[in-house]
Amino acid sequence: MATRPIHEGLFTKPDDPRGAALLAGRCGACGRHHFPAAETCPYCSAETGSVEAVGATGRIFLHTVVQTAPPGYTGPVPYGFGLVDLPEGLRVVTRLAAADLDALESGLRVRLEIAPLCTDEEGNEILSWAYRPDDGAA
Amino acid sequence: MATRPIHEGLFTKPDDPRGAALLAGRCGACGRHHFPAAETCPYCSAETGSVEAVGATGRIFLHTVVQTAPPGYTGPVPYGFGLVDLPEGLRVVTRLAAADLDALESGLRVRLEIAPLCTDEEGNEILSWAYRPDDGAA
Amino acid sequence: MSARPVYVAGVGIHPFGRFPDLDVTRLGMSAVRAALAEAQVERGGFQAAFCGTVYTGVAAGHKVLTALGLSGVPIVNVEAGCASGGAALSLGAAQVASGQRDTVLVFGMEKMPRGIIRSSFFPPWCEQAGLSPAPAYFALRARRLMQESGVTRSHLARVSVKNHRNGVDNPFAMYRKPCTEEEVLGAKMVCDPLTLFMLCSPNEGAAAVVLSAAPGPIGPPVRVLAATVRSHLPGSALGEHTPMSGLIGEDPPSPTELAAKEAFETASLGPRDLDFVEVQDTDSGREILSIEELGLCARGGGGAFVEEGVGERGGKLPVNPSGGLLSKGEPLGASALGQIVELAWQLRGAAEKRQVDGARTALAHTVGRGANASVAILQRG
Amino acid sequence: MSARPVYVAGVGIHPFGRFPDLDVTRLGMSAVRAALAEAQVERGGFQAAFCGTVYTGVAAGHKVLTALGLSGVPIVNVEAGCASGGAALSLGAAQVASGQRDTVLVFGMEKMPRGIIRSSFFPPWCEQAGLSPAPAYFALRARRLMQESGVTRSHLARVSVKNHRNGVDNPFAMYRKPCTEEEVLGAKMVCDPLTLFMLCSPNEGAAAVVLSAAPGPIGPPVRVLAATVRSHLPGSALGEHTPMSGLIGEDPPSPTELAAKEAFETASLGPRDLDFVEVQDTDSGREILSIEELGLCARGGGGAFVEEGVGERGGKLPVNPSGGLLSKGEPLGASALGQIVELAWQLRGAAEKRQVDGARTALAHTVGRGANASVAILQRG
Ligand SMILES: [Zn+2]
Ligand SMILES: [Zn+2]
Repeated sequence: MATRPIHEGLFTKPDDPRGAALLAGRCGACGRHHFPAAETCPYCSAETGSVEAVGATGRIFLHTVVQTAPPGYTGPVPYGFGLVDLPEGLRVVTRLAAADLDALESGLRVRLEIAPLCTDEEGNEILSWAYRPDDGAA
Repeated sequence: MATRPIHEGLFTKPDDPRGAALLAGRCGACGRHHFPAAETCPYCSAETGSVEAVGATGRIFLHTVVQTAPPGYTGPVPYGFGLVDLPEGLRVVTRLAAADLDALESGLRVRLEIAPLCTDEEGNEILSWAYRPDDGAA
Repeated sequence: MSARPVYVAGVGIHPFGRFPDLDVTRLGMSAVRAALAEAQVERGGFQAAFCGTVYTGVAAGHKVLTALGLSGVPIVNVEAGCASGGAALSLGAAQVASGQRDTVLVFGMEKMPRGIIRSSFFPPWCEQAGLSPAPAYFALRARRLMQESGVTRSHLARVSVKNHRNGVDNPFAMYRKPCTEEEVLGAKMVCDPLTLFMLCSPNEGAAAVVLSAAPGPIGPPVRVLAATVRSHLPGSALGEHTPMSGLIGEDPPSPTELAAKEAFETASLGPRDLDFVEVQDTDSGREILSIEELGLCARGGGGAFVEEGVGERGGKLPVNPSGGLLSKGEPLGASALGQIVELAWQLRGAAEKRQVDGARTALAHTVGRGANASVAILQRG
Repeated sequence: MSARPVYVAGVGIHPFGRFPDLDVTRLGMSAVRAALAEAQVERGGFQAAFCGTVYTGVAAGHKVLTALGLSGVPIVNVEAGCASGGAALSLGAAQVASGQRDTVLVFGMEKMPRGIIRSSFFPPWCEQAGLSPAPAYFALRARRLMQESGVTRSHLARVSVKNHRNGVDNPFAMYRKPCTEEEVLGAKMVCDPLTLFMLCSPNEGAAAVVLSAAPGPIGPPVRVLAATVRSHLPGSALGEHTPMSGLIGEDPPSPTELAAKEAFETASLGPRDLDFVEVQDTDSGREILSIEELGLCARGGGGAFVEEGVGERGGKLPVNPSGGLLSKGEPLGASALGQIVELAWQLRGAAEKRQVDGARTALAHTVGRGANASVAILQRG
């Protein structure tokens, strides 16, 4: 029983000194961020980019609640879903975790959480990310 | 364990007084045959057709031998495959059955055979058709 | 380019719904046969065919024309998500306008499984991470309208009530029962604020259009003034193409805005010249967003548009008098051409109980994966 | 129609082969990037894009241009079986010729699983009945050539030997090892008379072409004189569309004959004006049949054509100097455009070891499910 990320290169590993963060691409030409990181900048087509750790915290821009598991998803339902604005100038599509999904609202401060979402056929724990209302502790 | 045809409307049933035959469409406008029978004539687009029993016998136009089962096919391999010219003026794509597949040749007289090809998940026998070298008996 | 006029010489439709006994080829055959009959066109009477479809598989359009004995011409299958039919129309219309062909057959069809569309769009990890459900993206857009356009839950429900009421009179629609605002709001919540009655069903159906440089035999003549398709620009995380990120505060023009601008310019018309519209209403919020993006009201004016009943049958600018996708359901490759069929009948004055009085100019609009949007403007005369 | 000239302003290719670490979007990106670089075209420099693909799924071309930051223009995915790339080329070329667009990006890509292609073409009962294997249909056509065109097993083998030898010099081909006639004849029999070495492998790859009303920056200029696509006529049980029946003695013109006739007429050229050709060689027999159907020799003259070595490199009319599909493999949506890339390089004199001396005019040809055939004629100058 191992633990593995849902996909390589999306977020920092548990022992990363930068802490929990998303791994965004940053274009060497236009300076804009994109997520997930890609070799080619989706804004200006430049291929000189770097990867930066972003989004330890953010604020909810828009949210909803998914009531039924979509095809391929085996995590818990219902679950929160939305767009979170990151301080680095980036807006990301993300799952939203909360003890009370009804408490989600636009503008709410949230914190990145990297945690097991489900298990695969071999019983491995699959790590994914979500944003959760920030209780102020850090 | 029942017996069922591989598809409806392709060939006569075992108790059909017309004997073993393919069920071809015949156009009411241009008079041409097509197989399998369809509501619309593929030659002239007319929709006034009838179904006729054809091809109790025929002659091989072209043939080959399939060595490996293609996807979806669970009958015996190798098996003969080819085009048979029917006396009604029609040429059909068909499986060719023979004790000796090497004996197949163009011009050879063949006879229609409707026989079990495989079984489905529930164990039902699936009837399909083939042409087999005609030994002269009838 | 001095373009020739492009006429809709004939249209045909297979009802949208569920037809377990008919394969997708049969659906397509039915619509094509009807359109060719209206246009009085047979084999030899059209020089190219375009077939819009998403999930039908290889040689989809070829199978239809083969079965009808109508093959031989160039046949091309066209895919642009839910705008596939619109893309096919734009290609066909351009070939007639440029003089490359005199008559072109454009058709579309689809046979979707029940439930949430399992799109081949997302990589498996996105599905596993819970980031793929289309209704969730629709819900975010609806919520944004609630924040920025004065749209209320009641408005969202009223769009659904309107379209279902319109669909009652459409014999080609899947749902033909009226519903009340209370029923819409009380239906199962799919993704807040969208309830089950605010979302369209992917289903089955086909539609076909014969385009020609000359008017068809059934009058009055109807012309295609413009047929455009455009894809998204980078920058927004809330476009139909659902990238995983975008930039805060940067909202580039959407595919719909790009396609509409090009269509209005080509047609030398503006939103005020329209007598009615058929727009993408995959969900109630999408209809309101479509209205804003097409310039049928001011940005941010979506709530007021619904409140004032502008889009009601008998309103100043009827929206989806056919019942829209909410009552017809959405057979992806066919839906855009189903709109064109409706436009042609309305502009001929032949839409029976659905008729928009005196309709002379109308617009059709779809949005789909890619992201794509298609816009067509048709006019009588 | 007074058509404008259509230039190949730039071409690019991703090698054909097996690339387990690259998804199909990456393959497409690589080819598109290369073609745009050759043409020195960036975002804003092309007004439409066509993407040929068969099995990639929804919004295939959109994903490529989205990832490259190049979306915004109309993007349409085009499917016509193995002629998909040819169909995309014909649509793009027509838009440039008619003046609708100045510059159009045309690309194609595919990522096929190993082994026999499980086509979505056949209904399940046909597969269950054993009537679906493509190599069996190919074998029947090869056998017909043996009966009617003086083609021998040795001729079939020699086509394979020639193409594999040509492929040795093609860095974009999958198989780059020469083989002998004995090896080809002694390879595993797939469907008599076709052995494993006489059949091409479906594989992975991408190719891209920038079409423009003006010559590209890399000279000498190369023009598309014609790019046609046609579907089959009813009547033959041995066409690529594999209907289950046909009429004895009625052999209507094949899609290839229809597409070639139209292309030669459009280009005001004939077979004698060609310096080399790239033709569909899904199997060795198909290459010989293509030669006959394209009018490169008399009907029934296929055996003599091979016997006399006409199609050898250095022969009177080199056939598949790239190595053809037999050495390149066949990524369905990309294969026709891979031919165009080869033609462009050859006509510029930039084909390195594969160069056909002094090549000025060439033809490319594909055949695919539907049935479809595409023919393109390109010329330097
Ligand atoms: Zn950039
Ligand atoms: Zn007929």
